[in-house]
Amino acid sequence: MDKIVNDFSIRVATVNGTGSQSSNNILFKSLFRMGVGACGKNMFPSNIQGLPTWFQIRVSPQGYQCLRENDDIAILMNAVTAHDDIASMRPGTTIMYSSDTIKFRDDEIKPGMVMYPLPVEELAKKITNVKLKQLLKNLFYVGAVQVLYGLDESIVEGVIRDTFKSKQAAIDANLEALKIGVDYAKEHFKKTDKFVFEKGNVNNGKIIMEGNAAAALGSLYGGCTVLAWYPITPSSSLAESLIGYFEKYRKDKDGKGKYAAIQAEDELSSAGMVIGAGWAGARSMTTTSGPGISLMSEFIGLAYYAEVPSVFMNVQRVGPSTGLPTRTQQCDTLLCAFASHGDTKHIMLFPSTINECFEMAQETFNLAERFQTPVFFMTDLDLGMNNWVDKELTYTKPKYDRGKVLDKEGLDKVKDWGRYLDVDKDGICYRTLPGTDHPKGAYFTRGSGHDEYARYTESPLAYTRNMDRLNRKFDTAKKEMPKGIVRGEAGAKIGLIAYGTSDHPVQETLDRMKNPNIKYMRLRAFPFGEDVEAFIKSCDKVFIVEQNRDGQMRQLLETQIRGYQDKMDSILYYGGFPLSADFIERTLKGKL
Amino acid sequence: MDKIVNDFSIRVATVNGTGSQSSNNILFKSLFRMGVGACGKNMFPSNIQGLPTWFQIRVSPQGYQCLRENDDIAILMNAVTAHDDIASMRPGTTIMYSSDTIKFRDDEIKPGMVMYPLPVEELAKKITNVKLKQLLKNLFYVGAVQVLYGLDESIVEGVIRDTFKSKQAAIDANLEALKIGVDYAKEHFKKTDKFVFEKGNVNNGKIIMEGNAAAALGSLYGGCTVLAWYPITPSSSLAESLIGYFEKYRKDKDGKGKYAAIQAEDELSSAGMVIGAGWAGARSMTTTSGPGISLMSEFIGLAYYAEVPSVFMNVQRVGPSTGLPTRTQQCDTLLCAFASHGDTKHIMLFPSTINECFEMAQETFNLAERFQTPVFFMTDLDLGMNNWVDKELTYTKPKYDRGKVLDKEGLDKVKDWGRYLDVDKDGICYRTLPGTDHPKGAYFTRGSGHDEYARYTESPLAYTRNMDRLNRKFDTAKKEMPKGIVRGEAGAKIGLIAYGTSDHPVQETLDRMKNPNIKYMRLRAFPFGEDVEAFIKSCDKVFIVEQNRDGQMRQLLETQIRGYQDKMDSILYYGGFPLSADFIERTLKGKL
Amino acid sequence: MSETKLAYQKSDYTGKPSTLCKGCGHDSITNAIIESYFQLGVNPSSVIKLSGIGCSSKTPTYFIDKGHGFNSVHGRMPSVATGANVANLKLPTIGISGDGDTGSIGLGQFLHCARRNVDMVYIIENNGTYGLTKGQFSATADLGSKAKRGAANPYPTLDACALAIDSGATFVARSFSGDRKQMIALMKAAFSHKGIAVLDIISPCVTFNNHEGSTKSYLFAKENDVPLHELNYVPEAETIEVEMKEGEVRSIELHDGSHLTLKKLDKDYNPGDKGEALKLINESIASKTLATGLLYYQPDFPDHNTILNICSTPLVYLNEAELDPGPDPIAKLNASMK
Amino acid sequence: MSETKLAYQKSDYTGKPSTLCKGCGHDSITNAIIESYFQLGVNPSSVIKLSGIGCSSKTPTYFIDKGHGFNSVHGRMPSVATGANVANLKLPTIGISGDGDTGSIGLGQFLHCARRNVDMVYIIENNGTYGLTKGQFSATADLGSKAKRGAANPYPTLDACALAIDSGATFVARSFSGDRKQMIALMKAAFSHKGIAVLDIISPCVTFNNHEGSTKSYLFAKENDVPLHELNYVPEAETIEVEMKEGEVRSIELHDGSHLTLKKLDKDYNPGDKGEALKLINESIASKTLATGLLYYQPDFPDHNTILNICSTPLVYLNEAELDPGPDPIAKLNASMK
Ligand SMILES: Cc1ncc(C[n+]2csc(CCOP(=O)(O)OP(=O)(O)O)c2C)c(N)n1
Ligand SMILES: Cc1ncc(C[n+]2csc(CCOP(=O)(O)OP(=O)(O)O)c2C)c(N)n1
Ligand code: SF4
Ligand code: SF4
Ligand SMILES: [Mg+2]
Ligand SMILES: [Mg+2]
Repeated sequence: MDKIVNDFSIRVATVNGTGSQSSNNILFKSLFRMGVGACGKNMFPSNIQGLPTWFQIRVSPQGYQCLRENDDIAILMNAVTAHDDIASMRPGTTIMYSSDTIKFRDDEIKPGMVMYPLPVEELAKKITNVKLKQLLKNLFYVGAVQVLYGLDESIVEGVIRDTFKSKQAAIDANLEALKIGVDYAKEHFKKTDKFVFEKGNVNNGKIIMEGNAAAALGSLYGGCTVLAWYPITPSSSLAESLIGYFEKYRKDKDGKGKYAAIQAEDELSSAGMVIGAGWAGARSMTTTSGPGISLMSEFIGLAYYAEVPSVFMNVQRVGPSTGLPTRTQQCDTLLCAFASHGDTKHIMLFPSTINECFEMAQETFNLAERFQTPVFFMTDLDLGMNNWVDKELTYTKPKYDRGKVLDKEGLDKVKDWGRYLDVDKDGICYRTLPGTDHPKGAYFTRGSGHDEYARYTESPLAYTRNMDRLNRKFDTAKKEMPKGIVRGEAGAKIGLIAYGTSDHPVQETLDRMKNPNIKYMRLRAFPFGEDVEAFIKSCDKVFIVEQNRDGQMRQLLETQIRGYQDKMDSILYYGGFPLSADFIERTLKGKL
Repeated sequence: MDKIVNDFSIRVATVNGTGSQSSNNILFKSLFRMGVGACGKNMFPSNIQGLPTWFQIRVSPQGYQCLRENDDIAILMNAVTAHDDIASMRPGTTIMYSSDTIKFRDDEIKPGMVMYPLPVEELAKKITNVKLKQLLKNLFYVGAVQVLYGLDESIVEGVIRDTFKSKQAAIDANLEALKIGVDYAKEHFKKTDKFVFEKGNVNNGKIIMEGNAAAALGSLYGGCTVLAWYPITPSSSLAESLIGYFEKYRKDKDGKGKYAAIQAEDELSSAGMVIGAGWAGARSMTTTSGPGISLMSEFIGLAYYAEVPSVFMNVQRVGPSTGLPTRTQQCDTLLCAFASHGDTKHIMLFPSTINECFEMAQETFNLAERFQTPVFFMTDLDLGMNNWVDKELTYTKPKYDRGKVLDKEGLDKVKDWGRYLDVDKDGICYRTLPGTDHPKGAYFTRGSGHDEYARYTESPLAYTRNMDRLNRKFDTAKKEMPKGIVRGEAGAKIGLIAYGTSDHPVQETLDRMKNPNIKYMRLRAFPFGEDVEAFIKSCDKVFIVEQNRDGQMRQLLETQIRGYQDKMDSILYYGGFPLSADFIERTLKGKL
Repeated sequence: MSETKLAYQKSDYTGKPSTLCKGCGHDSITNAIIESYFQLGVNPSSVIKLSGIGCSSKTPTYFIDKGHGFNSVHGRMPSVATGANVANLKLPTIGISGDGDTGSIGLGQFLHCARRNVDMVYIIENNGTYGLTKGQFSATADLGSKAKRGAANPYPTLDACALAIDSGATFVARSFSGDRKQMIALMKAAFSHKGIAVLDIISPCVTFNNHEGSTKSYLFAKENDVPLHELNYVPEAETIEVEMKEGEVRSIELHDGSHLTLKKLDKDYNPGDKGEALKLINESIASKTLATGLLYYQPDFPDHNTILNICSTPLVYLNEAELDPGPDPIAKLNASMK
Repeated sequence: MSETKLAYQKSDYTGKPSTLCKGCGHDSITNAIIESYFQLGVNPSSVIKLSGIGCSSKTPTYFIDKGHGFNSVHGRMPSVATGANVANLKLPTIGISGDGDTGSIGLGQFLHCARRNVDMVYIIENNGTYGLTKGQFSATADLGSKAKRGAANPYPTLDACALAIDSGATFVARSFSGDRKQMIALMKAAFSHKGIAVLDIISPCVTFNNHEGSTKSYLFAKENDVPLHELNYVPEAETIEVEMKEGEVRSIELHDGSHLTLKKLDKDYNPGDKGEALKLINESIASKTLATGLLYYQPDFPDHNTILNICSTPLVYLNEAELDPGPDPIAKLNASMK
């Protein structure tokens, strides 16, 4: 029989709150340590206990960090979804299932399907730790997978030991349960499918990390000292990770914190705190998701107009409204570009990888202080909450760009200081920090009309000058944003554009299509630099791949880089699952 | 000497809170009653007492409802601004001023300026009502204008009588003060400038009204029963007028209200109330301005996604942030088109005149209920708070379109009712009102994922179907929006596009330029109908005239009617004063 | 809310199956709601159920399927309920919220809703934590209690009852999700009250319990050496039930082994005095003994619809004939604006 | 806030000329603020002044030009102040708000700021109305008082002091803008308090006065038959000044002829008891006699920066050397994530 080695997909269907996440992580980590190119994604419900949840693992020689549309192996532990799950599996696939809670009718089983019934409840009786039975049952399928597809026994055991560290009771209980699964599979399952894991070496120098943790670490290294946040999925773990890092790495010798982390009463308040702290001179940030940005809109306009450095990390989820809070989308692109009433425009960064989460988070604070304005760090649930395999993080000695700040000595040197005087003609003015002990150090910050000297005014001329200068500042920002990353031949005439998590399936699409006439730019920031225009210009046709319904980035490109609209088209997926190369390839081919 | 009859501009500079508004209204109303084509605009500060304020009156044979950039006569009563004011006046203009508080240096007085010094403080001593002296002083310049430019004495007196109705003491005091001004002018002023008022008949069948009052009246006739609002300039008077109309015209025979008017604690709350009431089945609305829309953003997304009829009247002011709260702009076009996170799009109406405020306000409720979605009534400070001369309002027997609502009987008839089932394939589904006494009448409304039967779901397919249907609904709306109003020859190749208050100066520009190659479409709604595309298509070049910095309507046109971007250009004014034909003509000529 | 008893079955008041954790206090409250409506014989189709966002706010799905429900946005149920209530003053209105929903993000709306005396029952399913977002402190968390992450809450607790009384609520009671009898008694009284009836019901979160004394939080999991930072496993717990007499003080063991001390108000407690009620509440916070029962009651203040003087026909059912002021006002206005 | 007396002039504490109405109570408060800072000798450059939106919120422009000011957005000053205060715990922080700003739109933030015990002085310039938007009722308007339009306020008043006490504020006082001596005494105490000091100062709006008893509102204008709906004329009014002794009850005539009854707290009043303070406030609302003075004081509860355990160097001045955790943590993390 043919073998399919390290190139297939597994779906594990369970009930949330039953502890399957722990088993799934053991499975995933074991593959990682075996050097298998693995990608794991969680599809979980907006619920604490009792609703369906899926974990998908895809292995590929290239280690792609995105899924296939179809799975090859389904491990069905949830009786509620089992029938839908099997219906979505193709003929010839493998079905392992909890055979004492799930009974399939004959007509549900498609031709060529390999069935592995696992009597989970029966086996559970063998578990000695009665209290944790519900949890430990999930180890059975790990054991079965180990036997059927070839997980390295000692690696799995090592992963379990590392997971539970010094908690010997937990280690023992898990190993016992694993063994029950292993033993059962050895005795009862005959391997008739083609899928196998084999040890490889694609994970050398790599780590497994969630984007939210990486962004939190970046914020730590970026010099963030004030975090104000309000819990909301999928951003909470970013704040919580940062608090963890703060507690660990940001205490002074007396055990006092060189940071402030405040859980605010809502998003309006966290935005206010960030702006208050930014105004006072701290590197401050908040973490939130779509509903939070909506609520922060008024404050964002204040920060834009009064020019207060402030960092907003938006871990996007499916909108509108509460939408699908535990699913992923890139649906706040337009909102964040123009958040708040009146004429406003905001800087955005779009990380795609764990390393970029780490590095761009640092850069976010530099940009916020350099341009004295809100900066949006635009990530999403997929990047933020899934476990990604990426290269190790690298340390660079931080050098903060605190922007144009005049201290006491600085003030002594300048003759005529006005908070909003455009001395350098780049639209960026000099500020002072509250408390600066100098007779001309103070100025008054307001969201209402102000002149170059921060005085209240309703003069149309002063207002217009100020608004024009803000535009000039944005133009300056254009030149200093991270450039797009281009792949493909310069002479290619078909362009793809994507950003954030869409990058991974686009890369895979390109690998597959091997079409020399297709090139690709991954956007990393807004405002768009000249490189973006040059890229678009050089194409006959440009497809913007996005995870939203309305082609928001396409709209933004059209209005901000005018003149190329006729070339632009969209490839849109917005179902809330991570985007796949299958979808992009199919859609793109349909359009070519 | 040449006369300039009924075609010039007057600026009255005073201090706010001193009662000048009353005098200015007397002046304006007198001109109106004389049949002079008059336009009056207030430039007032965000303050209650003591800051500069200006009232500008322009008279023109055509009765244009917009200003010139330059004034011909300045009445300067405010010593603080007098020097700036005179500096902005051209040679040959007329300056009347409070001569015992203002002293001009010789070099301030330009060649040909006609100076009328009015010793206001001195004359004030003659006022018998000592307590109201400060207020009554303002009648002096009215008296002087009467003498110098020919206000009809009996008309002025009539206006004063009508203004103070049965309050004889006030009438007497005002007439006394007026006479002091008249007498002084007769005795001391020699008319040497060319400007005169002459009676005309351009105001037959016309009225003077504020847009906010007209919109309020429209809301009354539109069947609004629930108003929830939070005070904010320039929208407060819309709510307050509506409350006035409610109290007068909406009581049942027991004196109980057939309405509910709630002053909420903030804009989030007023949005919530509107949505709660709309969900329950009432025609409900809120009034606000930019900051309020920002705060309502989360709720707007809920109303979009859960499909709750709701009316948001946005009386726009200068943003971003607090901006210039008492100045006018059209700066929330993009915000309202896409308010809230996730993929959202909203219906907007753009009234331009008093009559349209009245009529469109009525239509707003029909659209909200027909499309079960938020509808934005987009007006601005200029339209809302200034006194406009327009034709009389006309009554049409209301016929509310309550949209697709199933009552008890309706439910009996349908076999399979699902709240979000697209039975008619137009994207609009049938709803029931809470309390419908029928076993299958109830459904559950939520901002999270739902299927056709309003059941909670996280299914990507159900989610996508729903989002696509919402798009379909928006497409249906396209066909039913008020069409644009076109002026000019079909064959003309240069197009102007404007909306809201920009219409008036654009119309004047066209009158002046008399260029047969220019035509004009006034937009009245978003989403844009096919007529808008046809108009753009027929032009070689299209200029979108707007009162904001970023060309927001142009951006919206570009992304919503794709393919014509290369033709599109902007004419932008955003200083916060009402837009003038002078500005448009100059800018347009510079671009042609 | 003067429905006469009709021939409704208990099943007319049930909803969809709960998707909350097994043993969650919120489910006990749901059951008490069902029983109370049933005992009062309220027409289920007339009930409107509103909520914000949170585990607690999901519960309107779990009762009275026959009534319309609205799961709105986080912390803003009060305004949505207020709007619905004025639009149709005939519909018995129940709002369900959590302590995060009401005490954190929704505090302003809650208190203003109390001040307006909106004719509704406002239930706070108070577990001192954000259940749905996995166990952060809410504003009602007790000073010193420990959260999932193990950090002690450094802020004083916000007492929803005290604040509601301060703000003008006319019926304010506290109960415990384990005391079914008291809940039902209070709910029936609340449903019959004209004006806002605030019920703050202590409702332990079995998964992220952070209540007073819960220094032993996650005891169960800890004992078994499950790593705390990966608490994706939720043990199934039993529902807590107690029955208390008036005046009784009882300490109740929660799922995590911590204790909650309750004191049922004496029979002769007079709920008519604001100052006294506030004093009692503050004493009860200081002594860590939660007083349960009807804390404050003021039946005479007009409810919101009465304050607004709304006509008896629900606004939603007024038609053109009833709403159209006709041509006259326009004619008069036209004449006056010259 | 432990500045030692320095050789500052009174003029070091002044600001731009006020643009408020003549006689506005807010200006009297401004003057008291200037005097208090001067008497304490606080370094004017160190003071940060924050506010929301409203006539009251404009006042930070009118004092201490030498300190940084931030006129933020409506109702959200508390969060901005909280952020600034943690970022630089060395700066004496004063927040100025109005009753609309604090009691209506900002109620949630206000109470959460109180709960956090942010180290700041929080002044509410309370006129029971929205001055800047021309006289609508605010949430602190008295039940039954009349507004510009003549309608009576049908909602009970929200008492900012009671709510602040219930939310955890550690210094809560009430005063009257006409009582300069009391204001200065309370302000000086407030500036010296570590934690939040809430000062609710009754500050009559001479233009849109809606206070209790102001059924005679606009008396002045009415007498003279000025049409009420066009009140664009603001008569210049005299500033009200009174001086009261402890325990004294006095009725003060406001600009519109209405009366405000004040009672200065007795010398032996003990502000240490929450329950008592709340009782007193509620009695004072019921008897329409506003008690002024220090209502509640709890000096021992830690302020927000202490709660957060923030280091003594202001966070804003920490540099790379102090903030960079160095390469080790990354190396360790890399190793652990395999
Ligand atoms: C605007 C907004 N912010 C944050 C969230 C995330 N969120 C969902 S539920 C919740 C807290 C719920 O706590 P509580 O009201 O106490 O309900 P419980 O789950 O404890 O019953 C939060 C913060 C949200 N849905 N919307
Ligand atoms: C978000 C928002 N909503 C509404 C307003 C309009 N507004 C400005 S000041 C104000 C009320 C001010 O009342 P208060 O705080 O009592 O101050 P006062 O003027 O009475 O001193 C309002 C509603 C605003 N600026 N921002
Ligand atoms: S997490 Fe807590 S509050 Fe939420 S359902 Fe589970 S037990 Fe209940
Ligand atoms: S309107 Fe009232 S609050 Fe505002 S400045 Fe005038 S007197 Fe003061
Ligand atoms: Mg809770
Ligand atoms: Mg006020």
